Amino acid sequence: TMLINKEKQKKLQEKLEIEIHNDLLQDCLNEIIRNVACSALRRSELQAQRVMACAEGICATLLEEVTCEQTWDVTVMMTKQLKEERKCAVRTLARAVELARIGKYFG
Amino acid sequence: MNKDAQLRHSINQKLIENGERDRLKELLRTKLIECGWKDQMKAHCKEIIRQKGLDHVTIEELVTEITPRGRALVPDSVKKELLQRIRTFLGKNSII
Amino acid sequence: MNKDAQLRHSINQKLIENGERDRLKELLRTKLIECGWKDQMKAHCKEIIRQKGLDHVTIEELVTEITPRGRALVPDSVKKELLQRIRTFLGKNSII
Repeated sequence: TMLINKEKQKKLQEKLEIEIHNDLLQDCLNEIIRNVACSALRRSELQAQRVMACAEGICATLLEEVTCEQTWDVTVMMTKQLKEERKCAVRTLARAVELARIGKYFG
Repeated sequence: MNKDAQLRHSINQKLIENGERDRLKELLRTKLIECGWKDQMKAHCKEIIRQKGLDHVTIEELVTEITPRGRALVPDSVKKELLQRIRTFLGKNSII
Repeated sequence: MNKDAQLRHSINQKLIENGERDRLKELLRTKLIECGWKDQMKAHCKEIIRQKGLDHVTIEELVTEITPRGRALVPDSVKKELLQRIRTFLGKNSII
Protein backbone atom coordinates (compact mmCIF):
# COMPACT_ATOMS: atom_id res chain seq x y z
CA THR A 1 0.00 0.00 0.00
CA MET A 2 2.84 2.38 0.82
CA LEU A 3 4.48 1.73 -2.55
CA ILE A 4 1.18 2.32 -4.34
CA ASN A 5 0.68 5.56 -2.43
CA LYS A 6 4.22 6.72 -3.24
CA GLU A 7 3.65 5.94 -6.91
CA LYS A 8 0.36 7.85 -6.85
CA GLN A 9 2.00 10.78 -5.10
CA LYS A 10 4.79 10.86 -7.69
CA LYS A 11 2.34 10.82 -10.59
CA LEU A 12 0.29 13.60 -8.99
CA GLN A 13 3.44 15.63 -8.48
CA GLU A 14 4.53 15.22 -12.11
CA LYS A 15 1.06 16.10 -13.32
CA LEU A 16 1.01 19.24 -11.20
CA GLU A 17 4.48 20.28 -12.25
CA ILE A 18 3.53 20.00 -15.90
CA GLU A 19 0.26 21.85 -15.41
CA ILE A 20 1.95 24.65 -13.48
CA HIS A 21 4.64 24.78 -16.14
CA ASN A 22 2.12 24.93 -18.99
CA ASP A 23 0.05 27.64 -17.29
CA LEU A 24 3.10 29.71 -16.55
CA LEU A 25 4.56 29.27 -20.02
CA GLN A 26 1.29 30.22 -21.67
CA ASP A 27 0.72 33.29 -19.46
CA CYS A 28 4.27 34.54 -19.80
CA LEU A 29 4.39 33.85 -23.53
CA ASN A 30 1.14 35.73 -24.09
CA GLU A 31 2.60 38.73 -22.32
CA ILE A 32 5.95 38.52 -24.10
CA ILE A 33 4.29 38.05 -27.52
CA ARG A 34 2.05 41.06 -26.92
CA ASN A 35 5.08 43.15 -25.97
CA VAL A 36 6.93 42.07 -29.11
CA ALA A 37 3.89 42.94 -31.28
CA CYS A 38 3.44 46.33 -29.57
CA SER A 39 7.04 47.35 -30.01
CA ALA A 40 7.11 46.08 -33.61
CA LEU A 41 4.02 48.14 -34.42
CA ARG A 42 5.44 51.18 -32.65
CA ARG A 43 8.75 50.81 -34.49
CA SER A 44 6.96 50.54 -37.83
CA GLU A 45 4.91 53.64 -37.03
CA LEU A 46 8.04 55.59 -36.14
CA GLN A 47 9.77 54.38 -39.28
CA ALA A 48 6.76 55.40 -41.38
CA GLN A 49 6.82 58.84 -39.75
CA ARG A 50 10.53 59.19 -40.51
CA VAL A 51 9.99 58.12 -44.12
CA MET A 52 7.11 60.60 -44.46
CA ALA A 53 9.28 63.42 -43.10
CA CYS A 54 11.94 62.46 -45.65
CA ALA A 55 9.35 62.37 -48.44
CA GLU A 56 8.19 65.87 -47.46
CA GLY A 57 11.80 67.06 -47.48
CA ILE A 58 12.42 65.57 -50.93
CA CYS A 59 9.14 67.07 -52.18
CA ALA A 60 10.23 70.52 -50.94
CA THR A 61 13.64 70.13 -52.60
CA LEU A 62 12.10 69.15 -55.94
CA LEU A 63 9.67 72.07 -55.76
CA GLU A 64 12.52 74.45 -55.02
CA GLU A 65 14.67 73.08 -57.85
CA VAL A 66 11.90 73.25 -60.46
CA THR A 67 10.48 76.62 -59.43
CA CYS A 68 13.98 78.16 -59.44
CA GLU A 69 14.75 76.65 -62.84
CA GLN A 70 11.41 77.79 -64.27
CA THR A 71 11.72 81.26 -62.72
CA TRP A 72 15.10 81.64 -64.41
CA ASP A 73 13.66 80.44 -67.75
CA VAL A 74 10.72 82.84 -67.51
CA THR A 75 12.99 85.77 -66.66
CA VAL A 76 15.37 85.12 -69.54
CA MET A 77 12.46 84.58 -71.93
CA MET A 78 10.62 87.76 -70.89
CA THR A 79 13.77 89.88 -70.99
CA LYS A 80 14.49 88.65 -74.52
CA GLN A 81 10.89 89.13 -75.57
CA LEU A 82 10.72 92.68 -74.23
CA LYS A 83 14.05 93.56 -75.84
CA GLU A 84 12.75 92.19 -79.12
CA GLU A 85 9.51 94.16 -78.75
CA ARG A 86 11.52 97.33 -78.08
CA LYS A 87 13.64 96.72 -81.19
CA CYS A 88 10.47 96.27 -83.25
CA ALA A 89 8.96 99.42 -81.77
CA VAL A 90 12.13 101.41 -82.61
CA ARG A 91 12.07 100.05 -86.16
CA THR A 92 8.37 100.87 -86.52
CA LEU A 93 8.97 104.38 -85.23
CA ALA A 94 11.90 104.90 -87.60
CA ARG A 95 9.75 103.66 -90.46
CA ALA A 96 6.95 106.02 -89.44
CA VAL A 97 9.38 108.94 -89.27
CA GLU A 98 10.76 107.98 -92.68
CA LEU A 99 7.26 107.74 -94.14
CA ALA A 100 6.36 111.11 -92.66
CA ARG A 101 9.53 112.65 -94.13
CA ILE A 102 8.77 111.19 -97.59
CA GLY A 103 5.18 112.38 -97.31
CA LYS A 104 6.32 115.89 -96.43
CA TYR A 105 8.78 115.94 -99.33
CA PHE A 106 6.20 114.93 -101.90
CA GLY A 107 3.68 117.26 -100.42
CA MET B 1 -13.01 23.95 -6.76
CA ASN B 2 -11.73 20.33 -6.67
CA LYS B 3 -8.64 19.20 -4.78
CA ASP B 4 -6.30 19.40 -7.79
CA ALA B 5 -7.47 22.85 -8.72
CA GLN B 6 -7.07 23.98 -5.11
CA LEU B 7 -3.53 22.68 -5.02
CA ARG B 8 -2.67 24.33 -8.29
CA HIS B 9 -4.13 27.57 -7.06
CA SER B 10 -2.11 27.48 -3.86
CA ILE B 11 1.12 26.64 -5.73
CA ASN B 12 0.53 29.53 -8.08
CA GLN B 13 -0.07 31.79 -5.09
CA LYS B 14 3.21 30.69 -3.55
CA LEU B 15 5.06 31.29 -6.82
CA ILE B 16 3.69 34.82 -6.89
CA GLU B 17 4.27 35.55 -3.20
CA ASN B 18 7.88 34.37 -3.36
CA GLY B 19 8.58 36.47 -6.41
CA GLU B 20 9.49 33.22 -8.20
CA ARG B 21 6.89 33.76 -10.91
CA ASP B 22 8.50 37.05 -11.88
CA ARG B 23 11.95 35.47 -11.82
CA LEU B 24 10.73 32.64 -14.07
CA LYS B 25 9.16 35.12 -16.42
CA GLU B 26 12.43 37.05 -16.56
CA LEU B 27 14.34 33.82 -17.17
CA LEU B 28 12.01 32.96 -20.05
CA ARG B 29 12.41 36.44 -21.50
CA THR B 30 16.21 36.22 -21.34
CA LYS B 31 16.31 32.72 -22.82
CA LEU B 32 14.00 33.76 -25.67
CA ILE B 33 16.34 36.60 -26.52
CA GLU B 34 19.44 34.41 -26.28
CA CYS B 35 18.06 31.69 -28.55
CA GLY B 36 17.02 34.15 -31.26
CA TRP B 37 13.28 33.68 -30.72
CA LYS B 38 12.74 37.41 -30.22
CA ASP B 39 14.56 38.34 -33.42
CA GLN B 40 12.54 35.77 -35.38
CA MET B 41 9.33 37.16 -33.92
CA LYS B 42 10.33 40.74 -34.69
CA ALA B 43 11.02 39.77 -38.30
CA HIS B 44 7.69 37.93 -38.48
CA CYS B 45 5.84 41.01 -37.17
CA LYS B 46 7.61 43.23 -39.67
CA GLU B 47 6.62 40.92 -42.52
CA ILE B 48 2.95 40.87 -41.45
CA ILE B 49 2.87 44.66 -41.07
CA ARG B 50 4.44 44.99 -44.53
CA GLN B 51 1.93 42.54 -46.06
CA LYS B 52 -1.16 44.07 -44.47
CA GLY B 53 -0.02 47.69 -44.55
CA LEU B 54 0.63 49.72 -41.43
CA ASP B 55 -2.72 51.50 -41.64
CA HIS B 56 -4.62 48.21 -41.87
CA VAL B 57 -3.26 46.28 -38.94
CA THR B 58 -4.30 46.54 -35.29
CA ILE B 59 -2.34 45.33 -32.30
CA GLU B 60 -4.98 42.65 -31.61
CA GLU B 61 -4.76 41.31 -35.17
CA LEU B 62 -1.01 41.25 -34.99
CA VAL B 63 -1.02 39.39 -31.66
CA THR B 64 -3.54 36.84 -33.01
CA GLU B 65 -1.48 36.36 -36.13
CA ILE B 66 1.91 35.85 -34.47
CA THR B 67 0.85 33.84 -31.40
CA PRO B 68 0.81 30.36 -33.02
CA ARG B 69 4.30 30.84 -34.43
CA GLY B 70 5.44 32.41 -31.14
CA ARG B 71 4.37 29.31 -29.21
CA ALA B 72 5.74 26.86 -31.76
CA LEU B 73 9.14 28.52 -31.90
CA VAL B 74 9.95 28.20 -28.18
CA PRO B 75 12.84 25.69 -28.08
CA ASP B 76 12.36 22.51 -26.08
CA SER B 77 15.53 23.29 -24.14
CA VAL B 78 13.93 26.49 -22.82
CA LYS B 79 10.73 24.66 -21.87
CA LYS B 80 12.77 21.98 -20.11
CA GLU B 81 14.78 24.54 -18.17
CA LEU B 82 11.60 26.25 -17.04
CA LEU B 83 10.09 22.94 -15.93
CA GLN B 84 13.27 22.09 -14.05
CA ARG B 85 13.18 25.43 -12.24
CA ILE B 86 9.55 24.83 -11.25
CA ARG B 87 10.43 21.34 -9.97
CA THR B 88 13.32 22.69 -7.92
CA PHE B 89 11.13 25.42 -6.46
CA LEU B 90 8.38 22.98 -5.52
CA GLY B 91 10.91 20.56 -4.04
CA LYS B 92 12.69 23.22 -2.00
CA ASN B 93 9.44 24.57 -0.64
CA SER B 94 8.02 21.11 0.10
CA ILE B 95 4.79 22.15 -1.52
CA ILE B 96 3.74 18.79 -2.87
CA MET C 1 25.62 60.65 -41.21
CA ASN C 2 22.68 60.29 -38.79
CA LYS C 3 19.78 57.87 -39.30
CA ASP C 4 17.45 60.44 -40.92
CA ALA C 5 20.15 61.68 -43.27
CA GLN C 6 20.95 58.08 -44.23
CA LEU C 7 17.29 57.35 -44.92
CA ARG C 8 16.94 60.49 -47.00
CA HIS C 9 20.10 59.64 -48.91
CA SER C 10 18.91 56.11 -49.70
CA ILE C 11 15.45 57.33 -50.80
CA ASN C 12 17.08 59.93 -53.04
CA GLN C 13 19.40 57.30 -54.51
CA LYS C 14 16.43 55.06 -55.30
CA LEU C 15 14.55 57.95 -56.92
CA ILE C 16 17.55 58.78 -59.11
CA GLU C 17 18.36 55.16 -60.05
CA ASN C 18 14.78 54.49 -61.11
CA GLY C 19 14.60 57.68 -63.15
CA GLU C 20 11.66 58.68 -60.95
CA ARG C 21 13.34 61.92 -59.86
CA ASP C 22 13.49 63.16 -63.46
CA ARG C 23 9.90 62.05 -64.08
CA LEU C 24 8.75 63.95 -61.00
CA LYS C 25 10.53 67.10 -62.16
CA GLU C 26 8.94 66.77 -65.58
CA LEU C 27 5.52 66.26 -63.98
CA LEU C 28 6.07 69.39 -61.92
CA ARG C 29 7.04 71.44 -64.98
CA THR C 30 3.89 70.30 -66.80
CA LYS C 31 1.69 71.02 -63.79
CA LEU C 32 3.15 74.53 -63.45
CA ILE C 33 2.17 75.26 -67.03
CA GLU C 34 -1.29 73.66 -66.72
CA CYS C 35 -2.22 75.54 -63.55
CA GLY C 36 -1.26 78.90 -65.03
CA TRP C 37 1.77 79.40 -62.77
CA LYS C 38 4.07 80.07 -65.71
CA ASP C 39 1.71 82.66 -67.23
CA GLN C 40 1.38 84.42 -63.88
CA MET C 41 5.14 84.48 -63.54
CA LYS C 42 5.55 85.88 -67.06
CA ALA C 43 3.09 88.67 -66.27
CA HIS C 44 4.82 89.42 -62.96
CA CYS C 45 8.21 89.47 -64.62
CA LYS C 46 6.95 91.81 -67.34
CA GLU C 47 5.53 94.12 -64.71
CA ILE C 48 8.82 94.33 -62.79
CA ILE C 49 10.78 94.97 -65.99
CA ARG C 50 8.35 97.74 -66.91
CA GLN C 51 8.67 99.29 -63.44
CA LYS C 52 12.46 99.17 -63.31
CA GLY C 53 13.21 99.74 -66.97
CA LEU C 54 14.72 97.17 -69.28
CA ASP C 55 18.17 98.76 -69.22
CA HIS C 56 18.32 99.12 -65.49
CA VAL C 57 17.81 95.56 -64.39
CA THR C 58 19.90 92.39 -64.72
CA ILE C 59 18.56 88.83 -65.08
CA GLU C 60 19.97 87.99 -61.62
CA GLU C 61 18.16 90.93 -60.01
CA LEU C 62 14.94 89.97 -61.70
CA VAL C 63 15.24 86.36 -60.59
CA THR C 64 15.89 87.48 -57.01
CA GLU C 65 12.87 89.76 -57.19
CA ILE C 66 10.37 87.27 -58.61
CA THR C 67 11.51 84.05 -56.90
CA PRO C 68 9.51 84.55 -53.66
CA ARG C 69 6.32 85.03 -55.69
CA GLY C 70 7.23 81.93 -57.71
CA ARG C 71 7.41 79.86 -54.54
CA ALA C 72 4.21 81.30 -53.13
CA LEU C 73 2.21 80.79 -56.31
CA VAL C 74 2.68 77.02 -56.52
CA PRO C 75 -0.83 75.65 -55.80
CA ASP C 76 -1.30 73.28 -52.86
CA SER C 77 -2.88 70.75 -55.23
CA VAL C 78 0.41 70.52 -57.15
CA LYS C 79 2.41 70.09 -53.94
CA LYS C 80 -0.03 67.42 -52.76
CA GLU C 81 0.14 65.53 -56.03
CA LEU C 82 3.93 65.56 -55.93
CA LEU C 83 4.00 64.28 -52.35
CA GLN C 84 1.47 61.59 -53.23
CA ARG C 85 3.62 60.44 -56.14
CA ILE C 86 6.65 60.22 -53.87
CA ARG C 87 4.62 58.25 -51.29
CA THR C 88 3.36 55.84 -53.93
CA PHE C 89 6.91 55.33 -55.17
CA LEU C 90 8.13 54.63 -51.63
CA GLY C 91 5.26 52.21 -51.05
CA LYS C 92 5.90 50.33 -54.29
CA ASN C 93 9.59 50.07 -53.48
CA SER C 94 8.88 48.72 -49.97
CA ILE C 95 10.46 51.72 -48.33
CA ILE C 96 7.39 52.51 -46.20
